[in-house]
Parts: sequence; structure tokens; C-alpha cells
Amino acid sequence: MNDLIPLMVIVPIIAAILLNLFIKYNTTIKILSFLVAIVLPIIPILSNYGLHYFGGHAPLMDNGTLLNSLPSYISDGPLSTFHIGITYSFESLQKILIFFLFVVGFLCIFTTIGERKRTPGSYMFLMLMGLAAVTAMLLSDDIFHMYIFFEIAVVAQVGIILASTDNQRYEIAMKYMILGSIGGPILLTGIGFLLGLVGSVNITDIVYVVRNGLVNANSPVFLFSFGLIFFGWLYSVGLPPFHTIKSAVYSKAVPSGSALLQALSVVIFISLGIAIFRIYSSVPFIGVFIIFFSLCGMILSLTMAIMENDFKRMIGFLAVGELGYIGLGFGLGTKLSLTAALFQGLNEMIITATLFIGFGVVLYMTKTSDITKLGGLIEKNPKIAIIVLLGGFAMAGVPPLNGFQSKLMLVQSALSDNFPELAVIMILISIVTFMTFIKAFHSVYLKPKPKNLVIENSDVPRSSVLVMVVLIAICIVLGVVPTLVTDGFSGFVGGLI
Amino acid sequence: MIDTQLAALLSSGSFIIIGLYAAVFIDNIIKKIIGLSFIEEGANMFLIALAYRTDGVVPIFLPGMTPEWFASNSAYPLPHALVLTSIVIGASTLAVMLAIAMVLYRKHGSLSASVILGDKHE
Amino acid sequence: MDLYTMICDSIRGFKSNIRKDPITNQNVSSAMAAELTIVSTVLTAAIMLRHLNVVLTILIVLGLVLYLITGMPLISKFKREQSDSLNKMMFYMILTLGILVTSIYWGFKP
Amino acid sequence: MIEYVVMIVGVLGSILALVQRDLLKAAILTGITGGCIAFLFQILLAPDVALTQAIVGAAIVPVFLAITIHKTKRVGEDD
Repeated sequence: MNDLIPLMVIVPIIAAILLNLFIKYNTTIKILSFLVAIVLPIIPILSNYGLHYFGGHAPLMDNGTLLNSLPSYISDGPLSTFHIGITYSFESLQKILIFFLFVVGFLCIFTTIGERKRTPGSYMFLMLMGLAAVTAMLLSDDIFHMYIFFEIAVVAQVGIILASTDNQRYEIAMKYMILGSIGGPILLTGIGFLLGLVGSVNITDIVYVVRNGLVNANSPVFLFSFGLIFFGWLYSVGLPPFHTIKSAVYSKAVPSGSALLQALSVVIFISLGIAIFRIYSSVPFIGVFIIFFSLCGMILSLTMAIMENDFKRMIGFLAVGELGYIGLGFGLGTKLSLTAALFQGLNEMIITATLFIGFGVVLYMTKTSDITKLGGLIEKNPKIAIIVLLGGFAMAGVPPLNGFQSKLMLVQSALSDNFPELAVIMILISIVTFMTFIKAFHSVYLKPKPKNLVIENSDVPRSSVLVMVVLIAICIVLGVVPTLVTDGFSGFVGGLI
Repeated sequence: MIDTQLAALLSSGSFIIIGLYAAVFIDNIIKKIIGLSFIEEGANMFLIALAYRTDGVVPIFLPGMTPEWFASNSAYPLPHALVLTSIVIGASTLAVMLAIAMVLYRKHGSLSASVILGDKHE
Repeated sequence: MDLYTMICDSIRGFKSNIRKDPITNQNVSSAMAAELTIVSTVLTAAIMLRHLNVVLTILIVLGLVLYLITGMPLISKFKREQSDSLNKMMFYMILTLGILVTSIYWGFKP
Repeated sequence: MIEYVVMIVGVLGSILALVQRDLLKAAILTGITGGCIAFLFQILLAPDVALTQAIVGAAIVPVFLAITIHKTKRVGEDD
């Protein structure tokens, strides 16, 4: 049913507004947010592939009676194929990614409900609003619509940071907003250049116009718009020079919030990246730019992660560094590499959620995130230690977990595209990731326990453990049967190139 | 005399540059935020200036106009619709930033960006 | 021999460069790991320029080797530059924007 | 002719707002710039946007700024 497509955006928004109304009633908020979160993943499974035209504004081509009543310079020209209203397209990529995004969102909401005695309604509001915004970005076929929902997602992200109890949250939120208020309008200016050149903000129309030579794809205006939109993309995903602020953002939020923030970033990365890839695929050097910034992101974030002593910040840097892999896949631009990049994005969402929630348990128990003051926690709860270790294996790419499959695909695509150096770098970075993770794991769990370490809450919330088990189960399933999702992704990529 | 559209584009560009200058070089955080609002307004004005048509009419279809005449004389209404949304988004972002600035002032007792947004906690 | 002493000195210099944190073996070893990661990945990435021009690649790789070895404790500089200070973030952001727009607008004009 | 004058006033107002030491004056000058931009939107054939911009840029934003300045500190440090 195509009518279900807009519901994926509408349901979370309405639920968020309702939660804001019932902000005084704790039980109502718990029940309502739980119900909404459990209903959300069902919607993308039930709905069919297809397009949804808002307000019924189909292109003129599809509307015979209206087309015949128009003068011939409209009905015969390219104008008749233009999309008049906002269009949502729902294909295999959207189906898989939105399903897993909602699953991660559900697990984060579930963790929050379990960890806190009193569930804050405004926090739930922000989480649902962020979910709705990135879903709209993924569904939308309209680059300005993406910009609007991206700004909404930024405000929701800032709210999620502010909802934590960290001492530095206001400073980081302010920095993120200041940088965002420069990155956002620059993205808007790039969209403006594109709009002035083409006259439409619909991506399919822009691609049609560029492919058919109606617009000179080498004109300085087109290239300039590429530069500005690319800069906005760098800001929105946290590649350099924004990797420091992005990792700071991850490290200042509540752990379940950080898990959601990383999921939001990945989806923003993929949706805007696909838009850029589709529009500017004729520009010859687009891959060079994307590969350069992705490599910088991987190297800089990884080296910063090794040097870090705060495990929240370390996981934040690792998460940002992993985003570089998706960028490399986009930069290579072959069918295999794009499929691998999308798969890697999906894996990253799940794996980083595991790690954030797993180390969040440590933070919950000891109230400190400095690894020099921690140690010996494996005696307290060996189960969680094993789950976190599995998450680290998945992130580093140890078989048979899902990270291995996507990284193997990426390495293969780099080799087959005559870039063996990229393959070498990917493997190197993967090794260093593993080393960094083991350093954190060793000093939190294996090192002898320092004498002055006080364990304040020794009872770990069951919900967190359950959530981690579910996430690791997803990791293993995707690692053993990767064709569950890669078939859908490669089908989508086949239509893209 | 340069025509109106070019002048509007130039002034929107100067708004963006003034705003960038303020955001980078001015230390006071309220003035930084004012500069950011100028960047936002410059981007909006750029979109509106793109839609302008010399000797055109407002894109409202009035009785007595033929569709052909309207199509060849009116300004392009799509950017207007986009800018309406963008203005509101800009104002709400500004409000959030000002609210955070108030909290930061209460915490640090200063409005200087190098004091409150520096690197001293590392 | 000269080169060898230089590398040894720079490794000894790590301890003095990481003065902010309490000095542990773990800190020094992680700094060295980061240093080696940067050197190896940057050199490997530089080889990718062979798709443009082989002679240029050899020159650039040799230059990078010399630069990376002579300026050996790189990581402390990197860490200082990537701090949480807003001014540094803003500086690198404007730098990136400038380089991006300039190279796209003038460098690639056909 | 009037549009060139308004543009110059708007750009000058933005520069003046940023060099003020008294932040309240800066807020008022921001309002003047917002009003000039609203007027320019009217000239650039976008009357509907001009209405919104007049409300947001000339009234709401300066009031927000003034409230913040009232709650914090009126005179900025030297910069």
C-alpha cells in the first residue's frame, strides 16, 4: 500500500507532539512511547515499493486530461516530466534502512525507559523527532525538503545532547550550533545555485536535465553548487574538518542517545550522499573529493581515538572514523562498492549502538569514563564484557560478524577497481581500530581493579542487557546471511548507476 | 547603473561575507549569533533574488491575465515558497542558540567565546 | 646512521611531548601507534597519485618520507590542532571551505 | 532608485550592528537590517515572503536578542 509511505514520517511526529502534551504523566509517556516505538518498524515492512506524490501532484505526463489542455511548449518539452509536488520514493534501500533505523530507535527508547525511573517526555519527543526527520530525508526525492529536515534533525540532535548530565554539554551544543549555522546556509546557497540553473529542486528532474544536456554540466555555476553542497554534506556527516565536533557530540550525550545520534548521522550520510552521487555523477572528479575527505576522516579520527583516555570520546572518534568507510565506497562509485558502502552504513548503525550502550553500562555503574581510573569490571558482569567484545570484533571486521562481510566487500571493490592502496589502507585502519578497541576493553575490564574505584550501581538494568543481546544477534545474523540485505541494496544500486 | 537583480545578488553576498567575518573574528558570543543570522538572511535573499524578473509582476494570477502573458512576465514562485520555510527554521535555530548562550552566561559569567568555548577542560 | 639517531631521538621525545597527561607506558605506546599509523597511511595514500603521473608520485612520496621523518613527533602537533576549541574548529572550517571552493571553481574549469 | 538606497542602508546597518559596543544598540540595528531585507523582498516581487520576513527579521529576532541581553550583560567586552 503506497498510502503507508508518508506514515513513516507522520506517525513519529504525531507521537512526539502527543508526548509533549502528556509531559506530566510518567506512565502514559512510558506506555505511549513504547507502543509507538514498537509499531514503527512494522510500517516499512507492510508498505509496498513505489512513489508517493504529496497532494496528488503527479507529473504532468501521468495526467492525460490536464496534459492535453496545456499548450504544446509545455506538453512536448521536458517540463511535462517534472515533478510538481514533493515526492517520496520508497524502494528496497529505504525499506531496509528505515526498518533497521526504527529498530535501533526502538532499542534506544527501550533502554532509556529501563535506565531511568522517571522517563522525560521531552527526551522522547526529541528522539522521535530525530527519527522522523532522518526518515523524511531518506524518503524524500527533493533536495530542499532534505535540507529542511536536516535542520530539524540538527535541532533534535542538539536537544539530545542537552538532555544528558555531562558537565560540558552546553558548550559542545553551542559549538555544534554555531558550526551548523554556517554549514546549513552554505548548503542552502548551493541548493540555490542548483535551483537557479535547473528551475527545480527535485533530484530526478535535476538528473534528467543534466543527463539530457539541457544544462551544461561543466559550467562554473554547476561546479560551484557542487562545492557548496559538498561542504554542507561534510558538516552534516562529520567528516573533516568536523570530526572533532561530531565526536564531542557523541561523547557528551547519554549513551543510548549517542547510539541514536550515530544512527541519525549514518542515515543523513547515506541520503545526502546518494543525492550528491546522483546529481553530480557526470562531474569527473567527484570521487577524488569524496575519497580524499573520507581518508582524512579515517586517519585523523583513528589517531585521535588511540590517544584518547576517555572511553566515550574514544568510541565517538571510532564511530566517526568508521563513517570514512562508507565515504570510500561512495567515492569508488562502482556497483559493488556502493552496495558495500550501504551495507557498511547499516552495520555501523548497529555495531556502534552496541558499543555505546555497552560502555554506557560501565558509565552507569561507575559514573566515570576515564579509562585510567577503571579496571577489573569483568568480575562484576562477564556477560556484558563478552557482548561488548563481540561488538568490538564486529567493528574491527572479524568473521563471521557483519562488519567482516561489508569490509570484505569494500576491499574487493577497491581491488577490482585498480586501487590496491585503498584496500591496504582499509585493512590497516581496521587493525588500528581493533587495537584501539582492545586498549579500551583491556583497561575497563581486564586490568586489575584500582583501589579507589567505587561501584555505585552494581545492578545493571536488564533492559540494557536485553538490547545488547538483540543487537549482537542482528550482527551475527547479518554476518552469516548477508544476502538478506545486500540483494536489496544491489537492486537499488543497479537502478542508480 | 547596475540592474536590480545584480545589486540584490551582490548585497546578499555581502551579507554572507559580513556574517562569516563576524562569526569567525568577533569574540562576543551574542555578536557571533547576530552574524550567523546575517548569513541566514543572505542565503534567503540570494534565493529571492534568483526568482526576480526585470519588469515582471508579482506571481499572483489576477483576473484579466492570460496564462501565456503571466508565464512570461511573473517572477518564479518556487523559491518564495522555499524561503518562507527557511526563514522560520532560521529564527528557531537562533532562538535555541540564544537560550544556550543565556545558560552559558549563567555558568561562566562571561560572553567571550574564547573563555566559554575554549579548550580549558581538556 | 644520522637518520637512525634522528628517529631514536624523536621516539625519546615522545615522553616530553605528552607532558599534559600523567606519563604511563600505555600513553607512550599509543602515541607511537598513532604516529606509525599516520606515517604508513599517508605514504600509502600518496602512492595513489600514480593514476595521475608516475614521476610526480615518486617525487611526492620521497618528499613526504623526508618530511615525515624529520618532523617525527607529529602526533602531539595533530592533537593540539584538533582540540575542542571553537576558534580552531572555525579556522579549519573556513580553510576547508576556501580550498574546496577555490579548487572547484578555478582548478577544474575546462 | 529606492531599492539601491535600501540595500546600502541594510548592509551598513549590519556592519554598524557588529561594531557597536552596546549590545542593545546592536540588536536594534539588526532589526533595521531585517526590515530593510523585508522591504527588498517586496521590491523583488515576493510580497508574501516580505510579510514573514518583516515579522521575523524586524520584530521577533531583535526581541529575542533584547531578552537575551537583558538576561546577560548589556555592554560587550572590547573585541
